[in-house]
Amino acid sequence: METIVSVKPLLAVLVTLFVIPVLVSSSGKPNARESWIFIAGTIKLVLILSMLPVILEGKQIVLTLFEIAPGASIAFRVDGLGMLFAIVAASLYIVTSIYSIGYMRGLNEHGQTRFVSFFALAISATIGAAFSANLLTLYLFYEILSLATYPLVTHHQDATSKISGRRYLIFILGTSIGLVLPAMIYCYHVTGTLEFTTAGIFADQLSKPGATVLLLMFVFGFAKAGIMPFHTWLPAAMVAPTPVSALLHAVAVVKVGVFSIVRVLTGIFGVQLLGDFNLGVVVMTIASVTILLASCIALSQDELKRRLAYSTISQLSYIIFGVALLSPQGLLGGVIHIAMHAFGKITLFFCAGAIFVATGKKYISQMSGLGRRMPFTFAAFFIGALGVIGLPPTGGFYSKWNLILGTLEAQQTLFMLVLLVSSFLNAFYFLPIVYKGFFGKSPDEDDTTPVKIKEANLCCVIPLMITAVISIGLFFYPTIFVNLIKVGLAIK
Amino acid sequence: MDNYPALIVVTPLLAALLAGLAAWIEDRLSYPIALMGLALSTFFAFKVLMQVIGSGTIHYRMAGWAPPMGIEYTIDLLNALVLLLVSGIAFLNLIASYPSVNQETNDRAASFYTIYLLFVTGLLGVTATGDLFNLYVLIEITSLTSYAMVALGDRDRGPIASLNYVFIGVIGASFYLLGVGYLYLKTGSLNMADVAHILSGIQGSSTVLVGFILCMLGIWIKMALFPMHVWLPNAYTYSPVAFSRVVAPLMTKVMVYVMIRLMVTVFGLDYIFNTLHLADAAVWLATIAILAGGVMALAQKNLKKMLTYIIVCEIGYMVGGAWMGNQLGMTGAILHIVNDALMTFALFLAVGNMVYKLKTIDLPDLKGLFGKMPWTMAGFVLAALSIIGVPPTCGFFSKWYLLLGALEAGAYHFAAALIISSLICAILFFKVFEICFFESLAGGHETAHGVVEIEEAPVSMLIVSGLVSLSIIVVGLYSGTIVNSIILPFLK
Amino acid sequence: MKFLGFIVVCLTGALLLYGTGDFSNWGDPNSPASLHLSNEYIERALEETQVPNLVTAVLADYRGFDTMFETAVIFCAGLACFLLLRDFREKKQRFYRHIPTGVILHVKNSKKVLPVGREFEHIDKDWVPSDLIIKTVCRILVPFIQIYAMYVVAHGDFSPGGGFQGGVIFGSSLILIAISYDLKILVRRIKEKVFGIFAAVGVLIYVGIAALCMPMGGNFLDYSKLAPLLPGDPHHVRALGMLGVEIGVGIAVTAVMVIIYINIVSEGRLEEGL
Amino acid sequence: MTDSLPYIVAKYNYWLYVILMMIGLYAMIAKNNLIKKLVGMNIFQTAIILFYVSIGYKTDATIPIIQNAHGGHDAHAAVIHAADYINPLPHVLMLTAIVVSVATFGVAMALAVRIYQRYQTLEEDELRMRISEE
Repeated sequence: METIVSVKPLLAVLVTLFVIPVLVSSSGKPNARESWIFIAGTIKLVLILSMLPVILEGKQIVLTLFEIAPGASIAFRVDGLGMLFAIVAASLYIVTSIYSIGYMRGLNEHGQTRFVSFFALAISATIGAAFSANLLTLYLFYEILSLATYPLVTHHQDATSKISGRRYLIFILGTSIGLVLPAMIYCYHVTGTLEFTTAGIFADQLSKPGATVLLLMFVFGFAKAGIMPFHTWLPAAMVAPTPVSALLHAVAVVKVGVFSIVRVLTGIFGVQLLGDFNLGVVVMTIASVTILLASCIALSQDELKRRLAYSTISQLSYIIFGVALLSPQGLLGGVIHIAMHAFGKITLFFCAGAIFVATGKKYISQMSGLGRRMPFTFAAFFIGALGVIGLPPTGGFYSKWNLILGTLEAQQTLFMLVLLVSSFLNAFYFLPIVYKGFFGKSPDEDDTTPVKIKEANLCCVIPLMITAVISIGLFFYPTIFVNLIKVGLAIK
Repeated sequence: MDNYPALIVVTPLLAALLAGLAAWIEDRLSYPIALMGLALSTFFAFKVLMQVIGSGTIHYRMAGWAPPMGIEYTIDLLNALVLLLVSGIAFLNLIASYPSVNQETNDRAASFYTIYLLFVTGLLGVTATGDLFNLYVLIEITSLTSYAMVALGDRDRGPIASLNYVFIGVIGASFYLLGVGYLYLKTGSLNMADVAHILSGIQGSSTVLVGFILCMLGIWIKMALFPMHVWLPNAYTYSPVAFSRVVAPLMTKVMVYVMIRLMVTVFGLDYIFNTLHLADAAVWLATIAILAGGVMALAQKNLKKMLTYIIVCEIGYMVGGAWMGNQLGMTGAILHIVNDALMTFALFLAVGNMVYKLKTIDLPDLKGLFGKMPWTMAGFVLAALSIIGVPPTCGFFSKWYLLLGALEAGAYHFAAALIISSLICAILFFKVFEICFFESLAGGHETAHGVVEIEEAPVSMLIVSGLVSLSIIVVGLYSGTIVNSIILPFLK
Repeated sequence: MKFLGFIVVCLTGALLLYGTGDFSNWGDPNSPASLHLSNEYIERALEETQVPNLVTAVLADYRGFDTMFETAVIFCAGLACFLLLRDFREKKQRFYRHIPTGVILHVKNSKKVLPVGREFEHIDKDWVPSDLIIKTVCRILVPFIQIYAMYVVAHGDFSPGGGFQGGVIFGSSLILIAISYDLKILVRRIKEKVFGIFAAVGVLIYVGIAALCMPMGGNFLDYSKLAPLLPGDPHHVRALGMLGVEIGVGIAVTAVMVIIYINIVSEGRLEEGL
Repeated sequence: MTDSLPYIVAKYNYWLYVILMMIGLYAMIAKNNLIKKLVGMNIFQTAIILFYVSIGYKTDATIPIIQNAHGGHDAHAAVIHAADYINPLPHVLMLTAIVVSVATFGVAMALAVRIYQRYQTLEEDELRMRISEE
């Protein structure tokens, strides 16, 4: 494979890192601060997009920074998969930063400079993880991301967020140190390399039980992916301000977890080895359990953000499920779900936040009739919900379609049922919200002193419209992402 | 000038005497003299390191006598590295210490600097010397100065802690002296290289075995390996903060260096691992030390004391690595000498800043510290992450080598202890962070939106703290270079 | 604790005894320790250094570097004792003795100061009148002790002795003054500050001589390079260098002995002690 | 027993030093009074000195001061037999060790004085009680 050495991936990672001192120094001037964020985000996206043509030609961009030990370096390699993830994260970062202006100012939150600084750090780490050339670099950025998110999750600095933050750390840091680190060191010990390669790094050093244990350590260790039983941090982390939940806990953080698992499955073990040991089924079973259970729990949640969180948990497992199918269609469907779910779910979170900013309401039971007051928000919510359920005309349909095809291709009919049942569950827990929102009894009708509820401010509404539109657009034009995946995973 | 090796050690000694004398004339003179002495020493150490990397081991004959008869300084890659580390840290700490020394021991500042310099002289001499008995004399200088320093700290507990330290320290040093006596009895020589040469012919002797055990026991007591650690926590906690900042990172590390020097240069790895069968026991001891240190740290209520138990824990890392019996473990141990010195130094610098402002640092005193001392806390967090072992801080990379070494040697218990101690450290430090981060708002909500008053430590302390914290990352990223250009050539 | 201590001690003893199993017999002239370095020193030291006392030759020349740090240890001990104990606080109560009558006055009000001189004498609580016989005997003894001490320092090259021994003897003569008379008399004769300076200067003489060899083109401590600076036979230059450092050691040891003594016996207040 | 007797006799100095050292070590670990511990420490260090000096001894040899050396340049003319003089090196080492032990003892005494000033006791258990009371 042809590779090009370029400093661009490094710049793309660093640009939001270097803007942090600027942000801190302009902490007294919110407008200047936010324009800096916007500028940095745009430069980042432009840098990433400038690499796109090269990647689509099937080349890779590489950059080795530090050689730690033979076969273990801190290095970047941009391939199709990483590119896909980076584009999604970087573009949504811009949208989210606009949204968070509206959200944070709308609620008059404290410590906004700290918030945006750690946000920038988190997005740097996300892009770094996307461009990692090997497991060591990936682990590095994974850990940075974990730590950068902690002050965001606990932003309110109250008792609830303290408990949530504690749970977040125990699960994320605990698993990454306790499971991933030993597994990674073991891989390096056995093979002497951690480089991602399509064939996998193992020749025949692993026995089947050994491989299974190692695989499970990775799958559960990357707890950001929310595989049960290591999922409980995600609902807890919903105490964070909504932009955090939206970008980090629907896109960046959780997807880094999933992305890491995908990398390990395809780059460390290799499809071949997984197929030989029949490990795909193991992972698929775990993922299926998570999909179904999380969907059921989501049904019972009344707080909107928590319901979204459980929905995220189940959707994340779709991706892992798809990859674990090990068939080209499954891989395609799984990986493209990273993008499709991202746009759908972020729309939903934006809507939840917008409702909270406008009305202060967090619980679904309070939201009936709101749709008539906030038509744009609820329309976007509807589109987002369609995307997550996987119905046309949204991008979510495309990924689900491919996933189902993948199960057929891999002749796993039983698992196809999982997908279908889960889709029904998704519909059950999303559509009633929309229905009640538009057609339910409005709260101000039985209130003696009606409060006029309007849409949230423009900075909140515009981003959710944008993501909703993109979500629909992806139904019609998924080609770039599809091509990236095909290039990245060398399918067909 | 070829006298650099001697000058590294002699300059601080001269400066100590001059600083002491200058105090009789004018108290304020002693600080610049001390600073100058250490700056020169650091410069010489740097020169020597470059020289050694460039042209190999330096042999410096004291008084011009050839080695077995006279005392020789043998400076190879390992001690050149440690020399630079010791002098550099001592120098930086002296810069940062000026305000704390004035605060804590104002009327005795000149004597403080004199003893401080003598202590550093001792450490440097221990590192540079190639003579077994000279090593003992210099160990005694470091010990004697530390006894005095510890007693100078806390008025009530200092003398008791110090006297306990005296008793255990004397036992340790005497064991070492006895060990040297046993070796002398069999070899008739005191020069390390000469002794090593003669020992290779009489490996079966029980006297040599006992000599070896005695030397190791003595050094272990001095470095506070677990069951022999009892003196350390009290001694370091109750000493003046300006001194604990230099003794905590350096004393134990230099003793680890001595252990490695004895193992590699005097007895030879072949003798230790192939003739004796003590390696397993030592690794188990290290494993227990790691776990015990971590658990005891959990029980502490005072930040400084908690950190001292972490030192006990870290000692286990290095002893275990050195006794692993393979190159990776030894590499990890040597790398960890550098890394642990840096991160402990950074931690204690932050603690010094806190003590300077808060006077007492029991955990509840730290409330709201992130708001009050953001820069100090930034340094503290970075150092803490390094102790936990989060990449790209240097602590991760030495842990990486240690884990690899443990896997190669099949010492799974040690690997497990490393992982568990990482988790324990994570709990420990996040417990501290939580107090510093959350409880700022205990007073009420006014502070939430108001500006928290920043009460930072003096700039000189902050600059040093920042510099060292940055070096934690830089050294981490360049650990590959350190390993390839210094440690591996040394081990070959 | 006692039982644990007993076990630890027994284990250590057993370990040490196990090690002796392989020792050569005591006094065996052919044991390794008596052959290798020992013979070289005995056979070459006189020729190389012109110092017949081999212990001094090895101490101050071959292993002079050790001895330098040893002196630093001494200095450090003195400094540590001073730092730990010296108490500069104002006394809360004072005692005066009216010399003509021997009446002792106890002044509790610290502001009131009596004229100390012919009439009154400053004393402290533990004051005991000194004994005439002891005082006189000691007064005669002290100069002899001091001369002997200097002899021991200066003659260390040829006979048993040297800086440490001489310094200790000299120090003990001063301590004898403090015991037989009064601590205050010693401190009044020789100021505390002087002892401090002497302690540092003693070590500085050693380090200075050693360091001086470097600009003269030799290694650290290489006395032979000092030949241009010293009078007399160049063969003796090493012996002279040794004498120089021994004097330094003597001064430092003397001063430190006194510092340790006066601080410990009076708990740092430099009044009457013991 | 009769077999091992010559074995013990031949090395009795070393046995004595071990016993002395055990006494000192025991006092340091087990005694309650700090001054007794200090005395134990001194015994312990003295034992080591005995050990080293024993190493240096040679039967039928004298102290390591070359005799008839006052002749200055003629000194090298006289042949020096190594077997005539005992080993000077252990003596040098022990001179250092003595100095170190004196220095340590001085500092330890100073510490004990400080502790007594503060707590009015030198018994360890009482000290522990005083500390926990505060």
